[in-house]
Amino acid sequence: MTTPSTSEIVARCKALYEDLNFTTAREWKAAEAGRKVIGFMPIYIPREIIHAAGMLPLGILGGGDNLEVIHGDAYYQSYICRIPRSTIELGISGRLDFVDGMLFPSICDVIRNLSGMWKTLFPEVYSKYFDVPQTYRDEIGGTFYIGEMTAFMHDLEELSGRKITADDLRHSIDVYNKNRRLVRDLYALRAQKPWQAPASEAYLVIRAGMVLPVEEHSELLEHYIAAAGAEDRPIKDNCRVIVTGMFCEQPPLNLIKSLELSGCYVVDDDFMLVSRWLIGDVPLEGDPIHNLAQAFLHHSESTAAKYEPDREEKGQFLVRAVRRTGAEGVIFASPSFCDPALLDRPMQQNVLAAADIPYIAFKYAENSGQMQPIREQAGTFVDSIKLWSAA
Amino acid sequence: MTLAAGIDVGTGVVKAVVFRVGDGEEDWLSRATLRIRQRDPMALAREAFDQTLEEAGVAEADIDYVATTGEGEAIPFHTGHFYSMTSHARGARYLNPDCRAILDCGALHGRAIITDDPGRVTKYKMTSQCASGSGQFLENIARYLGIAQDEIGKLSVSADDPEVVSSICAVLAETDVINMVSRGISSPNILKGIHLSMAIRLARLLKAIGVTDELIMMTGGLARDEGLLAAMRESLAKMRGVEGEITSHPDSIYAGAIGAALWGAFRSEKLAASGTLLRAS
Amino acid sequence: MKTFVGIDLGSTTTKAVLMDEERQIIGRGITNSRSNYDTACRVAGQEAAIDARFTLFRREFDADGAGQTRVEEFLCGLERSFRLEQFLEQLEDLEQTCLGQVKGERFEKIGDGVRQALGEVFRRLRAEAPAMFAPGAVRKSDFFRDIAGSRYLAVAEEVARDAGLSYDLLLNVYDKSIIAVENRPPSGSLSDKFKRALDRVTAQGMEPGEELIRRVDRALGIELEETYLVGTGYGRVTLPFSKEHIRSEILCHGLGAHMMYPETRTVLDIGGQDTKGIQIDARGIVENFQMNDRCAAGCGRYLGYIADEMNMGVHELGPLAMKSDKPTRINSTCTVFAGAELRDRLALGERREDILAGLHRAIILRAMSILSRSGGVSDQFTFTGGVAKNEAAVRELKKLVFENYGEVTINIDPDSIYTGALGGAEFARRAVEGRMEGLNG
Amino acid sequence: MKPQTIKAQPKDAIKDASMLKQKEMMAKHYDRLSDARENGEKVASTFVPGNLNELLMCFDLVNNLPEVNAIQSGLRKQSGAYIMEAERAGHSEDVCTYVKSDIGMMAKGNIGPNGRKLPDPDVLMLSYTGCFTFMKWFELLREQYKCETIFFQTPYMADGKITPNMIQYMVRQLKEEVIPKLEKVSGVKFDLDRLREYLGKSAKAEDDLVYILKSAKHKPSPIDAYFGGIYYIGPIFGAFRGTDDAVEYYRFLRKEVDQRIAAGLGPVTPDGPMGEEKYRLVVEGPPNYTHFRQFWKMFHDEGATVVASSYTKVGGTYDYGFRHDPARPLESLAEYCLGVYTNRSLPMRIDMLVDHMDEYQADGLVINSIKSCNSFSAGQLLIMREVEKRTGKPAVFIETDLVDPRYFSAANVKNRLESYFQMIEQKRSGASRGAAA
Ligand SMILES: Nc1ncnc2c1ncn2[C@@H]1O[C@H](COP(=O)(O)OP(=O)(O)O)[C@@H](O)[C@H]1O
Ligand SMILES: Nc1ncnc2c1ncn2[C@@H]1O[C@H](COP(=O)(O)OP(=O)(O)O)[C@@H](O)[C@H]1O
Ligand code: SF4
Ligand code: SF4
Ligand code: SF4
Repeated sequence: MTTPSTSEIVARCKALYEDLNFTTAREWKAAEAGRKVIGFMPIYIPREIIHAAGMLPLGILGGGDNLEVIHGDAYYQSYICRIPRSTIELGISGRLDFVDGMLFPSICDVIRNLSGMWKTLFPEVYSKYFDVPQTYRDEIGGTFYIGEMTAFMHDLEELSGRKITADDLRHSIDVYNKNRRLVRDLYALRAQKPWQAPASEAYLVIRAGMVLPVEEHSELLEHYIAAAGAEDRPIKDNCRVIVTGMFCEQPPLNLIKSLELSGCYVVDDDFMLVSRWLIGDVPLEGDPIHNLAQAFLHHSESTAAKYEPDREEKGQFLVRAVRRTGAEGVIFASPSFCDPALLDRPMQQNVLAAADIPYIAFKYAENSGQMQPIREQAGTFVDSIKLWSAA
Repeated sequence: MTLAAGIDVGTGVVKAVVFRVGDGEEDWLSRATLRIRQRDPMALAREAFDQTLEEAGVAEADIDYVATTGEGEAIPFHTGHFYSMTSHARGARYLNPDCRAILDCGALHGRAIITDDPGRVTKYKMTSQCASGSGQFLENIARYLGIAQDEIGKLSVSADDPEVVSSICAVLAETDVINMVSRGISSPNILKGIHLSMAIRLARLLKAIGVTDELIMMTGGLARDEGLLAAMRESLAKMRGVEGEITSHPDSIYAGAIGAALWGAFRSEKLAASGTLLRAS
Repeated sequence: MKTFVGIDLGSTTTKAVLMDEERQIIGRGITNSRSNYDTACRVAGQEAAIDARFTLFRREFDADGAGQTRVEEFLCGLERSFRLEQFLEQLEDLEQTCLGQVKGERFEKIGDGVRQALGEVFRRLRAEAPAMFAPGAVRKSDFFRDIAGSRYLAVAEEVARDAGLSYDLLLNVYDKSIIAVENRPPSGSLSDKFKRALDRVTAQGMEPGEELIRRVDRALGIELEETYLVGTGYGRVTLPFSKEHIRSEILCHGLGAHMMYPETRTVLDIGGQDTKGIQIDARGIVENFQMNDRCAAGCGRYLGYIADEMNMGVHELGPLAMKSDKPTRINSTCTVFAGAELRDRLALGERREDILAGLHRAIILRAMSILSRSGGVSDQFTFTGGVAKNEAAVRELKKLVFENYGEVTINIDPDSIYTGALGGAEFARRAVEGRMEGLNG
Repeated sequence: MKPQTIKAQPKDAIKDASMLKQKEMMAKHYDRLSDARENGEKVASTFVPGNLNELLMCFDLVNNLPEVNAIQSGLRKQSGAYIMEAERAGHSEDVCTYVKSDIGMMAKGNIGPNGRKLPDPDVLMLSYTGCFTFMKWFELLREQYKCETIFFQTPYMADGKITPNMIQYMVRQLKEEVIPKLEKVSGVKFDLDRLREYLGKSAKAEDDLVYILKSAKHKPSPIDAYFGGIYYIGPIFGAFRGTDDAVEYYRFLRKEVDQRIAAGLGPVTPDGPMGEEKYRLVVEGPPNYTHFRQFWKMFHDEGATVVASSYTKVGGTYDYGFRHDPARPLESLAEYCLGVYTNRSLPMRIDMLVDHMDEYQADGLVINSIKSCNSFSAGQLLIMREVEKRTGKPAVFIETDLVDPRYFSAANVKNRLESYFQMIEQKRSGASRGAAA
């Protein structure tokens, strides 16, 4: 069998991205009696537990710019971000009728309240607000988190009717360790040679992991990395930037393309953090739940949705990312009305300013149609870096 | 000697200029403006370009660099594209070398830019989302009041008791204005009120990017509007922290095109020096 | 006779309905709301009263049913002639006002030329007026501002070119005058205008005969007593009425829709600046309602901006959009950026009709959200307001209602723009009947 | 039309004795804050939901509530300028205006309602209950004050119940993080008996508060449980819970209410006593503070009294049975935090409003949706639907902001309220005719 070309892989991922009916997940479920699908929203969920229960974790990231939202607006005022309303639309329009459970991670009040709305609207479906500790001492936050994960595991056992063994979990951790390694490889490739793996492609490839079984997605990643790495693509006179703030509501694909069009090479971002939340491999030996908790408490990504106990550390992760990837600037792109991203932004900007790293900021919505202002701002940013860094 | 053309495709007006640059001289050879009003901006860009070529007496082939700005990214015959804020900043510096902050007021967007002494854009911000307080809005209201564009400024300056428009939405603001007419508020006071509410927004933009005592230059179509200029002065005077003076220039509408042409010439020389001058396809 | 008046002071148009004691609508009147609310109310009321005269004429003849076609022909002729008379009268006013503008330093040198040009423009306008009111003629709008405006622009362009004058200058003179003219309620006595209209009909060879004249006179003699008036609408707080004479527009729309279609349970009203979704019960009582928030995106004015941008009349948008079979996907319904989006898309080479169809869909999508917020769509569903006249909007609405709520009867009345005023008139009638609010008969 | 050019000077607001007493208490507290440095007292900043006042008192810390400062700025019409100041400093126009009002106030010299400078806090007690924004708010304050920040997380009551894991987590945090750090900052040793004593006083005041809230069941209701309620909850939500002052205030207030009940009187509003009680309403959501009096008047003018509201539960759900309990001091603090209104799941909030509608025999529900506040606002439209469905009573949805004057459109709010009252009226007369026929 020949390995597929980048354009073939990207085309497949694009089709998955555009499919608002989640056909592949439906097919996966239909393929064997008793299979179950658990939906989850951003930002992080231990997918290993769902996998260990023999279920498919399905990432629900809103409706994008192709979904016509008719009922969703009936549940949300105009000053609330878009992702919950398009998610409600997906639910009400029956596009999620095959989903056996929904998880609402602790990211902000909007998603938190959505968990209760889901219970009210779809009382027959299992749904859970997945609370995580914001304190990171083992005996305090750790104990609580283990308690929450264990309760969740019992819920899934009840749902599936079978026990989850420690070995099941270990196997799942192993599978996800591999997936995370590949995702990291892809990010490394892009940081090194952004022209080989443009952001708009990398985005689609990683996003495919939200709907595919993890094993299949790992294979896809392998193929893409190999194919993209081997391809000979022209190098453009672009600037290297990091994009941050997009960890929950997703930007339209056109926005990512517009950034590239206006002269940016995106070398790091915070799209779909769930796929690289845990840094490094989770150990396989020992108690798996304990290991997951340890990884969560001590080896996980920083983001606006997390409390930073150490004032000195606030925002430093961005500076480190800039140094690591050789970025020339940072673009804060946040969803309109996104409290976590927007409240955090001034603090992160101060840190960047202190480190003499240029940045700009703008807002978007998942269904933004007009890219002209965004191109203009990003373009000016690039112009100013380019015209003067050369001089 | 480098010949460079700058074409600024705006949302309201297409502007084009031709410059000859070299030996420390920047000669402005020709200029053209065409209002878009329901016409195809791309075709108008060509037309404006042709007009400037003719006026400058040069052939298209002689132009070393055709630089576009504004919404001109898709123009087939350009050499390179610069984004509006880059070009406006450069154009403003050409028109008034002392300015350090630039306020571009166009048909739909306002842009505030701040530059350092060497002319480098350091910070900028543009208005977004809502269109109340845009040039277009002012134009609509003026039409409704039966006032020609070139009269707006003069009338506004003569206002004695301006009535501020409060609505955040242009559509609702229109109703506000209609209400004012029916309450017998005079046109100068209405226009001045609109100018003031625009000025407050624009002043906020300036403050947001950290303008303090820099000389501020207005560019774009609305910079010609003396009423807006006066309103800007008033609202800056009230805003603590922004102390700089604000000025305009009769040719300010060309700032974007000028900046594009000058940057084009700069790039062209640099690229020629490094031997990589390509015509962008 | 006793009449009950409902006035709906909308953000774009002001509507009046005159009702008799039998709950029959005897007259409807409409005018532009822009400018002066007082005048708008007065004009709309007057228009309704004129319309009522024609109803009375018809009643006068219906009684014995003799010579129907001839009478109908005569009445239509009379109405057209009457409208023409009104038009000419306002045109005359406009001309005088325009001429009055020609003064001051701006006109010092060119004043005479401008005056001559204006004379020429109005001569041509007058000359073409009768054709506009000929049998079967279609007018761009019913408002003086729109008809006179569009013709003035066209004629002035020619005249300016011939006379070597600036077209902008003539436009400016017009822009300045039209507000003043609009803000003056039509002067002159009604019966004089009727008389002149009668003369015109006679001159056209339609000899009315004595009997006809006698009956017309008799109908003209009936006094229309304004027994009670209720005002509603966007501008109701500014209405020159006291509180007992004012009802919320939501209640009026609900009741009005109920009177037109008693089985109505859901009402959608899309006006100039607001979109309302209303649920009513079997008695026309409002159960729930939702309106758009402070953002005016996706309302009637949105179409107005688009029409301006495309240099078309609002009436022409629908038919053009109907030609599309694959609407462009448009997400932003910000009224002001609509023009920018339109230009963007045109520049990308998309077809005008597809973009327009997309814009219509966007409006209806927003309305669907508001409906959903108010409690969805139940049978029967009535669509009212200015935008209900737009066939492309109606097409999208029908599609979306079917997709989301299944088979539902959708009522759209050509006079649906009067729904709020009709509800107001009924509230007026009830007020006199001694029951403030509540169920009807 | 009548041009509204003649603006009558607003009459002085009419206040009853309890309001004056409360005002006095507040003034004293602000003075104590201003004098803290001089008097050698240390200051802790914290939030209303999850306010651990009794605990802070154990360490002799003076409680400063940034939220209450924001309210005060709103009432005194200064918040607009503060918010703008914060936006100029780079804060987005989209985020919570409470935060921005507070940040802007600091930027402008941190002048409190008494016209004097408020002290920098010695400790930020970040009690993270019911609102994600709190976390960012205190991270922002920490940047400013660079002082010790204690984080105390309350898990969300998503499934409508308190699990042992939650209580354990919170008690552990209190024991191992919060208390040791407070000891360090204040230099005062923790004394459990002292806490018990304060908790006992809290419970006493809470009993009277509940009595007052429930008095709204009378017809006419002697209190307004939203506009007036905001005054009533002030001491117990703020720096007074656990003090003798609070016990006394609520006893006083209770007497005042009893007198009104006996006289068959309605509440006192700033524009005079309530006339005939035409509508009884339940209100969900915080009020608008920048136009507080005007907003209240819109209800007063129509004869509408609020008989229950959810906002008066953000600092504790005492009418649902919760009392601070000296017998289980730390557990009861945890339960208190878990139970505050915004920490309750959406289904719980719906149940509560439905109960209020029945219990207080309300004619309808008013939802005042606050642009700033995701914690309250996200989901309110569903709440509205469900309450309508379950009670059969109509609801109305209005949109304003807590302290951002730009988002209060009087005409818009009035239009909706007016339509709403007319609708209730129309329904009533329809129903009575239906019954008569
Ligand atoms: N002669 C003029 N006097 C006053 N305003 C003008 C004039 N010409 C253009 N404008 C205004 O300037 C705007 C166009 O400005 P411009 O900077 O060209 O904007 P854009 O680049 O967005 O097209 C128009 O909306 C119009 O209102
Ligand atoms: N034939 C038509 N086609 C499309 N839109 C129309 C038509 N007639 C009127 N409209 C729209 O209807 C709106 C006015 O509706 P109306 O119900 O009178 O509003 P309001 O009550 O706010 O004045 C106008 O903004 C216009 O865009
Ligand atoms: S986009 Fe931001 S505010 Fe909206 S749900 Fe996601 S994190 Fe919350
Ligand atoms: S408020 Fe008005 S200008 Fe702003 S988005 Fe809405 S329609 Fe557009
Ligand atoms: S979001 Fe709401 S609960 Fe949170 S701080 Fe702001 S106003 Fe308070």
